[in-house]
Amino acid sequence: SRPQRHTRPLCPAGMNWVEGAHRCCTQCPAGTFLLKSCSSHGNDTICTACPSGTFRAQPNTFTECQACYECDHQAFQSVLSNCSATSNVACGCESGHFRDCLDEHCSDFSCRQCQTCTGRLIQRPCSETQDTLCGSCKPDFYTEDGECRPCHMSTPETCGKECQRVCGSSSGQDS
Amino acid sequence: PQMPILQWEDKRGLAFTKNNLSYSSSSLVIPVSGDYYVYAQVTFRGTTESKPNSVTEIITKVTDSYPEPTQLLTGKKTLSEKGNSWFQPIYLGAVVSLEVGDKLMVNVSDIKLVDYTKEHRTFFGAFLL
Amino acid sequence: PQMPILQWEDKRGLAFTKNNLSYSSSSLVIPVSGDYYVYAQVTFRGTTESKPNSVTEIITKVTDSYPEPTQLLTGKKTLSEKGNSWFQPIYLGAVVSLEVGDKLMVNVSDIKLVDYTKEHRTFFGAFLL
Amino acid sequence: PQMPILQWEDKRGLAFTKNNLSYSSSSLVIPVSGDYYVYAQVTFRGTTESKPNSVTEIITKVTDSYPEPTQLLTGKKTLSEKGNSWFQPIYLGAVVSLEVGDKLMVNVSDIKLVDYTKEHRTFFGAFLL
Repeated sequence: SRPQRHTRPLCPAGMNWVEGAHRCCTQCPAGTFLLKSCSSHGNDTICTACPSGTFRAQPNTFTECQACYECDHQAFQSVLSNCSATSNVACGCESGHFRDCLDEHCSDFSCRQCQTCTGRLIQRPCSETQDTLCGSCKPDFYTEDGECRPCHMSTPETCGKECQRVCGSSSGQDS
Repeated sequence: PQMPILQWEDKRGLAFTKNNLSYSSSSLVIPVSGDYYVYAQVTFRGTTESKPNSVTEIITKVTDSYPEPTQLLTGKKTLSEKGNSWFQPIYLGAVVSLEVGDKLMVNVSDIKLVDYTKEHRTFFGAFLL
Repeated sequence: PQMPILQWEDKRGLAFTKNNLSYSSSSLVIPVSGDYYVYAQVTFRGTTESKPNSVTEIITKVTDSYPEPTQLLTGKKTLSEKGNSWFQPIYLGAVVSLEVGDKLMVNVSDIKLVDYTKEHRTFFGAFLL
Repeated sequence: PQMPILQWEDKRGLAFTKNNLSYSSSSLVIPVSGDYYVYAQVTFRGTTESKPNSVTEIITKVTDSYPEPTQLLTGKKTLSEKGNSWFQPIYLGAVVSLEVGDKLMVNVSDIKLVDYTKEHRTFFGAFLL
């Protein structure tokens, strides 16, 4: 005999097939869950609110709500939006920080401080998911072992190419 | 975006289904409501070139009447192997309450890294308590 | 000195207790003597700054009639991750003989390193055979 | 060539056998045909000098009616620990169909690396569903 495929009649929108009652029953709205299932002789679904710390984002006939996630303080995450009865917590980083994602899903990330590019031009500002990209030295700054230092009239060696403007004007005055 | 879903052998070799717990389109289908011990091991393996930062295995539940899957068990491991080839098994198992018609499946971070070559390295199952 | 004891959610989300197996002050309390399959997974995670040499998970039994806890199952793993964040799940499970009133708990080497953010990553349970 | 077979304590401490599931010459002997949840954890440990590329644990079945052992469950992990001493637990567990008289045993890649010092670190068992 052909294996009996488990066929279920399609229920109208907002209703689910309930095996026990052998009929379609109304779903519980988002933010609530099934306290008591509908029965075959008439009484309909009884729903109740999700307890705090849990949520249901969609209409359902579940017997429990999903536990909210928590933001990972060890990874310096901050709460973007609290868990509500209809939505999970949303975690992010405080301003001045970016998400250092572990993998492309970025379901796990740690918040790291954006670079400040002292003395450098900002090629790409810090964003939610990328650190600042620092460029070359700002005008009137010169590079010395990887650092950008401000040009000063007093230090002779800074009167190289990058610091011509500062040194140039001063030498003009001396002569 | 849900991670890729693994497909399974359900008849040959050590694999079997019974007591109406059936397998179809990558899922174990729950025949009767109750508490089940659900478990799965995935052995991830690769070479240094194909070594990601981490590997993840998730046992998920899908219900016809709800649009989103529910993550039941998750194993996530960062990799630090240096040699030219690496192996990383992740085992998960726990008791979960399931309803008739619920579907159980296994998601992985990267299907290409799953060792499917030997049935005793990657396996998935459930039994009613 | 005993390692820190984890606290658990026993009602909300996927968590539940039944058949008189109750949860109180961080412990599962055994309602009837017998052989139980006891299991727990702890996902440890941290950043490079907070990376210890090793992480340890222990399932422990405390009996009124004996002053010291008994270690039932232990998972100890040394860490060698290099990246700025690491993940290390440890799963333990076995059959143990327990008496009515025995308390089961989970100890960890460092509570700050336990991933408490998602219920499907760190879990604990037992069932009577 | 089969990997070395571990020997087990079956009476003292947390160890026990019952319901005719007996232990003899390194094997659990199956008393009645049926589906069993079989599990084992081996904690491997060593120093940097004694650190192999990988460690492997295999739960094997030997049947009188078949000359070669059948590998039921395998956990293989490459090692990348750097510190002077390392620990690596491997847990395996799944449901397998067994016949009366079948023998279950645990093979390991290197017996010298098995942590046998504490009974809660390395263990092996099975129960009939």
